[in-house]
Amino acid sequence: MTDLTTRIGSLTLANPIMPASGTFSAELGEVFDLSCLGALVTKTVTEARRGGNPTPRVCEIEGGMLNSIGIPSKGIDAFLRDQVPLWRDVGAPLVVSISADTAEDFARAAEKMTVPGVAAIEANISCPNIEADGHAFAMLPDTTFEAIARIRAATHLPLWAKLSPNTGVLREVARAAEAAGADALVTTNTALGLAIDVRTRRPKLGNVTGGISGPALKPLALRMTWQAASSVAIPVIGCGGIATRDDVLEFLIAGASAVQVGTATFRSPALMPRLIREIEEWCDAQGVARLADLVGSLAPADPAPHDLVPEPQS
Amino acid sequence: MTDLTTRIGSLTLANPIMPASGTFSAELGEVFDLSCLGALVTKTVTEARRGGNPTPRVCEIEGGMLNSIGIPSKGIDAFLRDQVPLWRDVGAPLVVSISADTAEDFARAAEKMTVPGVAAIEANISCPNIEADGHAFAMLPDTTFEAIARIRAATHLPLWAKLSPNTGVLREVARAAEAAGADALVTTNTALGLAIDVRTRRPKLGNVTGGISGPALKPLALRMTWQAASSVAIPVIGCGGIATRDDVLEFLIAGASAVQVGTATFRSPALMPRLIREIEEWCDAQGVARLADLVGSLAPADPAPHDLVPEPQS
Amino acid sequence: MTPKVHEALVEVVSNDAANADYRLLHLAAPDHILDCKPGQFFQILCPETGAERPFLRRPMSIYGWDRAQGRLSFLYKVSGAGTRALAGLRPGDRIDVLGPLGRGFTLAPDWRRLLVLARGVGLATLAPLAAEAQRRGLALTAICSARTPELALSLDRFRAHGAEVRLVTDSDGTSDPARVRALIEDEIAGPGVDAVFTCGSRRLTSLLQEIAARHGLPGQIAMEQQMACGLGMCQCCVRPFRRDGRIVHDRVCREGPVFPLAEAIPEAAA
Amino acid sequence: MTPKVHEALVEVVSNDAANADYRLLHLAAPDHILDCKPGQFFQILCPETGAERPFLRRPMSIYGWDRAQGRLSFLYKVSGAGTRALAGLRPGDRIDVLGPLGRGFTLAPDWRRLLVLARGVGLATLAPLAAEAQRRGLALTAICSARTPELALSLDRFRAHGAEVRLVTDSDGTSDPARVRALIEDEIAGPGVDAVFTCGSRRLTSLLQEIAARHGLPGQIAMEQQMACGLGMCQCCVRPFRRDGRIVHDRVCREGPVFPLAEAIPEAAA
Ligand SMILES: Cc1cc2nc3c(=O)[nH]c(=O)nc-3n(C[C@H](O)[C@H](O)[C@H](O)COP(=O)(O)OP(=O)(O)OC[C@H]3O[C@@H](n4cnc5c(N)ncnc54)[C@H](O)[C@@H]3O)c2cc1C
Ligand SMILES: Cc1cc2nc3c(=O)[nH]c(=O)nc-3n(C[C@H](O)[C@H](O)[C@H](O)COP(=O)(O)OP(=O)(O)OC[C@H]3O[C@@H](n4cnc5c(N)ncnc54)[C@H](O)[C@@H]3O)c2cc1C
Ligand SMILES: Cc1cc2nc3c(=O)[nH]c(=O)nc-3n(C[C@H](O)[C@H](O)[C@H](O)COP(=O)(O)O)c2cc1C
Ligand SMILES: Cc1cc2nc3c(=O)[nH]c(=O)nc-3n(C[C@H](O)[C@H](O)[C@H](O)COP(=O)(O)O)c2cc1C
Ligand code: FES
Ligand code: FES
Repeated sequence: MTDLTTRIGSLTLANPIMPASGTFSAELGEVFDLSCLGALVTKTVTEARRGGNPTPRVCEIEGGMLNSIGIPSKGIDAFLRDQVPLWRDVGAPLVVSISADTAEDFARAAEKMTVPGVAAIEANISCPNIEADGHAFAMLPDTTFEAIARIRAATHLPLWAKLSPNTGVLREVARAAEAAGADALVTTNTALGLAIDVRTRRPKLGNVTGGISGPALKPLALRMTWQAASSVAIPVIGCGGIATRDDVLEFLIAGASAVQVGTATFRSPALMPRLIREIEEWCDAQGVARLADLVGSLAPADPAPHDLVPEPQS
Repeated sequence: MTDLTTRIGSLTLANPIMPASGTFSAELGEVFDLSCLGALVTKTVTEARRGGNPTPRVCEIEGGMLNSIGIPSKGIDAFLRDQVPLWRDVGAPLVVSISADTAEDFARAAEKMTVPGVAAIEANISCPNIEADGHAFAMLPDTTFEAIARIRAATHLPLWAKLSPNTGVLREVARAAEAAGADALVTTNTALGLAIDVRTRRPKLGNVTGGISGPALKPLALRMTWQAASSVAIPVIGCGGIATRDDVLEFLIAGASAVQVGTATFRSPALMPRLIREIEEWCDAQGVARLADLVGSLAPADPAPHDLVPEPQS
Repeated sequence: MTPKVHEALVEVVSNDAANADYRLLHLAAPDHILDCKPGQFFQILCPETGAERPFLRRPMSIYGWDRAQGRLSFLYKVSGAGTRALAGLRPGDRIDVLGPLGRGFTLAPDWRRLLVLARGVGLATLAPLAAEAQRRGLALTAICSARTPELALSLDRFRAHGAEVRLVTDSDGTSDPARVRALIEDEIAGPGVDAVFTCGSRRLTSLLQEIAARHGLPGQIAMEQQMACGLGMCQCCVRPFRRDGRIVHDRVCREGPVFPLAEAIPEAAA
Repeated sequence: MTPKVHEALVEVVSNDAANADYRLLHLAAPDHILDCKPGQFFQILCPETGAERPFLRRPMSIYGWDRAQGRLSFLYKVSGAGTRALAGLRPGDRIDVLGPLGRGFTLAPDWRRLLVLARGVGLATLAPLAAEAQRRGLALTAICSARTPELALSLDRFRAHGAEVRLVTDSDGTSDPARVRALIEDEIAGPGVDAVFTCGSRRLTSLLQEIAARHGLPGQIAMEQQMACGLGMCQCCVRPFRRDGRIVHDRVCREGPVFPLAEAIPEAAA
């Protein structure tokens, strides 16, 4: 039997499957027993109460969806009071996603969240839906460094930095997060997209643009996972469009030590436990002794012998 | 009958439909009469002969494909000799796409291409497949400015700058291209992606990563078209995942003055003339007198009355 | 929490046109997904066809269910990608449904006479109330509004469950607010009404809110909103409600789809 | 250029298993897409099914065509997304095909005796040569290689067109290079051979290249490569060839799929 455990810094997860922030809540426990998951990742919480974006907040695209939920939040105090105790019984490690407008606020939020029952903090420095035009800390290395360094100083909990696919400098951002003390990276959040209702000539979302998620995002997120994993020494957690066993394997092979499943849960709420089973079966069948042997096992491309000769076709 | 003509700087196109560079060649004339197109855009040409990337050069993804063709080219001299005369009879304006490794080489290529029969130059400053890790001039405003300014000085032909979806600073890049003298922008080239064959654990492409195109790219390209059009005064040409009449309309409404159709032609080679017909029929039915009335006609989002109240849900 | 919402692959028994706009889908359903309440819904994974690739599930009110026979039914209006895909289902095909979901209608033990006011697809949502009323021995009057008599749905369903049906239509001018108001006031003044029920149509909601408030009648309303998860996880389906003097945002899939009538904020005209 | 390649929506006449691995697809095709040559191919838009969403068209060699009857046939091996989707086609379904495409086999006027060496799906590509040879009154010997006799395809097709068939199989040990070499040499030494034809299998290509070179025989080979457009536009389907002492890259869809045997560079073992 394959050893499915995976190490994310000082944290050891029973298996590599966990939900993506914002696509998961306790209600999923009505569909399956959540204790089977490698970890539990909450919807992003902000320190103060805040509303979300105007509706409509979701629409379909080819192979996926756009969302502009924003970060509606009841605030950290309500979270600590109502949510943290609720998760204690489930067993799987609780990862709390936080967001803030400044590095300082991020630090304060992290400090507040540093309580028994919280296993790690995921810093959502990449939400494209709260800042105008998709701007976020994770767009640039220096703002990433600042936010992560401030959070690092404020908590001893394992710290995950969730990166953005909207940046043109992913490797630099990844290295900045590592240098600032992140224990792991999550690649990635949603990519900023737009959809228009041709009949009304209005944007399909109340917030105009929204984040692309689902299978349409996968090749981009997989490329970024591979780039991040080959740029830093800390573990990378893959996220983006994962919906099948082979999707999970692609991310692991590209260098992810674990993966997050988001949008696919909306189509198949019982998907995560099925993926755990299927990954285990596949590893057994392939004789993979430890999941860790798969991580980053990407082989070089296998070019046909003469294809490297740089000659134009006739 | 709707006036389908559209102005791209000093050039007036009979209609807004043209092929995207690299997805079109004279062979398509075996499927339909190419003279119906708004313009003809060639595969990118480089000054010197060069080979392309190792095979496999394409693979499927959900809702699209990855390509890592690279820019195999027989060189500008062969192009001027063999290709330019060939297109003279077709009638539609010939737009020549060029690429180079330095701004200086770009300028020399543009100068050489400034010959009768060439109606405009499209500067492919955004190919993700020729530089390691997807780097390209269009990733940053300053490199964009330099390349476009040098080309501008070297030719009097209308100059289109083809932008990249891989940048995190699209508006700044768009403004840099405008400031450097571009007559139009094309948004966008392919986004860099990765796909892995789980069985062999190898990348599916010989060049490891490749460019995402097809419907999976559409929401990203549409967002960038809208951002570019609202950042500059010069016309923007939309490109990315266009496969239906409504796709064309979305780009026009978002601010594109014309569109390029790429990958969709691989699935439906006769698509472009069909789109011209369907756009004309739609405009007639909707009472749109001039195509230009559609361009940039995006209405504001229509939030439900109380949705703007920033209150958290219970 | 013990699992109680189930994803099930169920077989299509029939899928026929109910009238020019609507179709009725009967499914052979396993017992464990049939513990339903009127007003609840399922999230249906509409099939991918050559022409349609609906990505998100579509919420559909439970139109009927029968545990003894293992039947589950939906009434839908063919409008966009998802419902066009549903329209192509043939007996023997299978589809994936998730449910039952949401909070349905609640009936207070002391209510004796119910009044339902519905139009369009809302009739699908409200029809199961008639069966429940009959089971509990309550009287129910259904005022059913439609463009034309041919487009009125579920009249037989209501009648079969002992409801009194009043059909009002645009074509004969009986559906305008003044006439409908008179009908309702007659009902209240005459046999009497203990509670009112409606769906999300703006005009009917405003009308019924006003009448119910004036008479101090309790009311319930079934609302709609775009959904992604249907389970309460994604926060996309919120709507504003008036509660305790302020505006709150509730999730239609979780706190709803049935809400207290007095709290509803009718949608702006499209 | 006058249009000569056509996209057509054609009806499935039958789609049955030819053996455990292969299926035979017969289509009712309009005359304007039936001006075909042996060795040419079509780009097939495989249907989207619930399970499979093949995005790119799939190149398929023309296995047979009949202008009088309006028939077009393909022989395919069920392996990935596209062919799994094809396997689900039922009579009466419609699919979109684009073609005919590429350069097929050419027969010099002075050739009298042809030798075909084929294995696997290559038999589908080479089978139409037998009909063409018969039409021109040429003799044709087909050495057909397969894992087992049951998996050998098209033997009847070859025989029906008057070809001499030699079956060699892995299961009885007759398909190893030495034995096949002996068969070919016998054919050359005996009745004589004017030209040889094969498909892209590495082992057979190397073998036949060597024999043809030694005897100064002309040869042709059908190659495969990933395709996107199939028309010559995208440059994805290039392969390297030896020509005039250097390596050139040709498009399999345009300059091929049939190339001079001597120019081919056999694929590296997978
Ligand atoms: C609780 C609830 C119960 C419903 N019950 C029924 C029913 O019994 N019969 C029925 O025909 N329809 C019902 N609807 C609406 C239904 O979910 C579909 O949205 C509608 O049928 C149109 O879907 P489509 O795929 O054909 O249209 P599309 O245009 O393809 O829909 C695009 C997207 O918009 C969403 N959408 C469109 N209209 C609505 C709407 N009115 N409410 C919420 N989301 C919408 C769709 O779900 C989808 O995500 C219900 C909606 C809700 C929220
Ligand atoms: C000129 C030509 C003629 C062909 N004729 C036949 C035929 O008559 N019968 C038949 O069964 N197959 C034929 N093939 C291979 C066929 O095109 C399919 O690629 C193969 O059947 C597998 O497709 P799939 O969708 O099932 O597999 P998938 O794994 O889904 O294919 C994934 C991608 O790889 C490509 N691919 C996979 N294998 C090959 C291959 N060997 N050559 C080129 N591309 C490949 C597919 O086209 C697709 O783009 C031919 C290929 C070429 C180039
Ligand atoms: C409805 C929705 C809400 C989301 N909310 C958050 C959030 O609050 N915080 C966050 O970091 N990511 C959020 N995300 C992004 C996801 O966590 C994930 O990064 C992204 O959706 C890509 O993964 P997927 O394709 O598997 O969904 C949200 C995504 C969706 C679809
Ligand atoms: C096979 C292929 C080759 C391409 N070659 C080029 C090229 O040479 N130059 C260029 O500017 N863009 C090239 N592109 C990008 C397209 O022009 C276009 O920007 C992109 O594919 C997005 O549009 P689409 O989704 O409609 O294909 C290529 C795209 C494909 C699929
Ligand atoms: S649909 Fe996801 S919370 Fe209601
Ligand atoms: S498949 Fe496009 S050039 Fe051959």
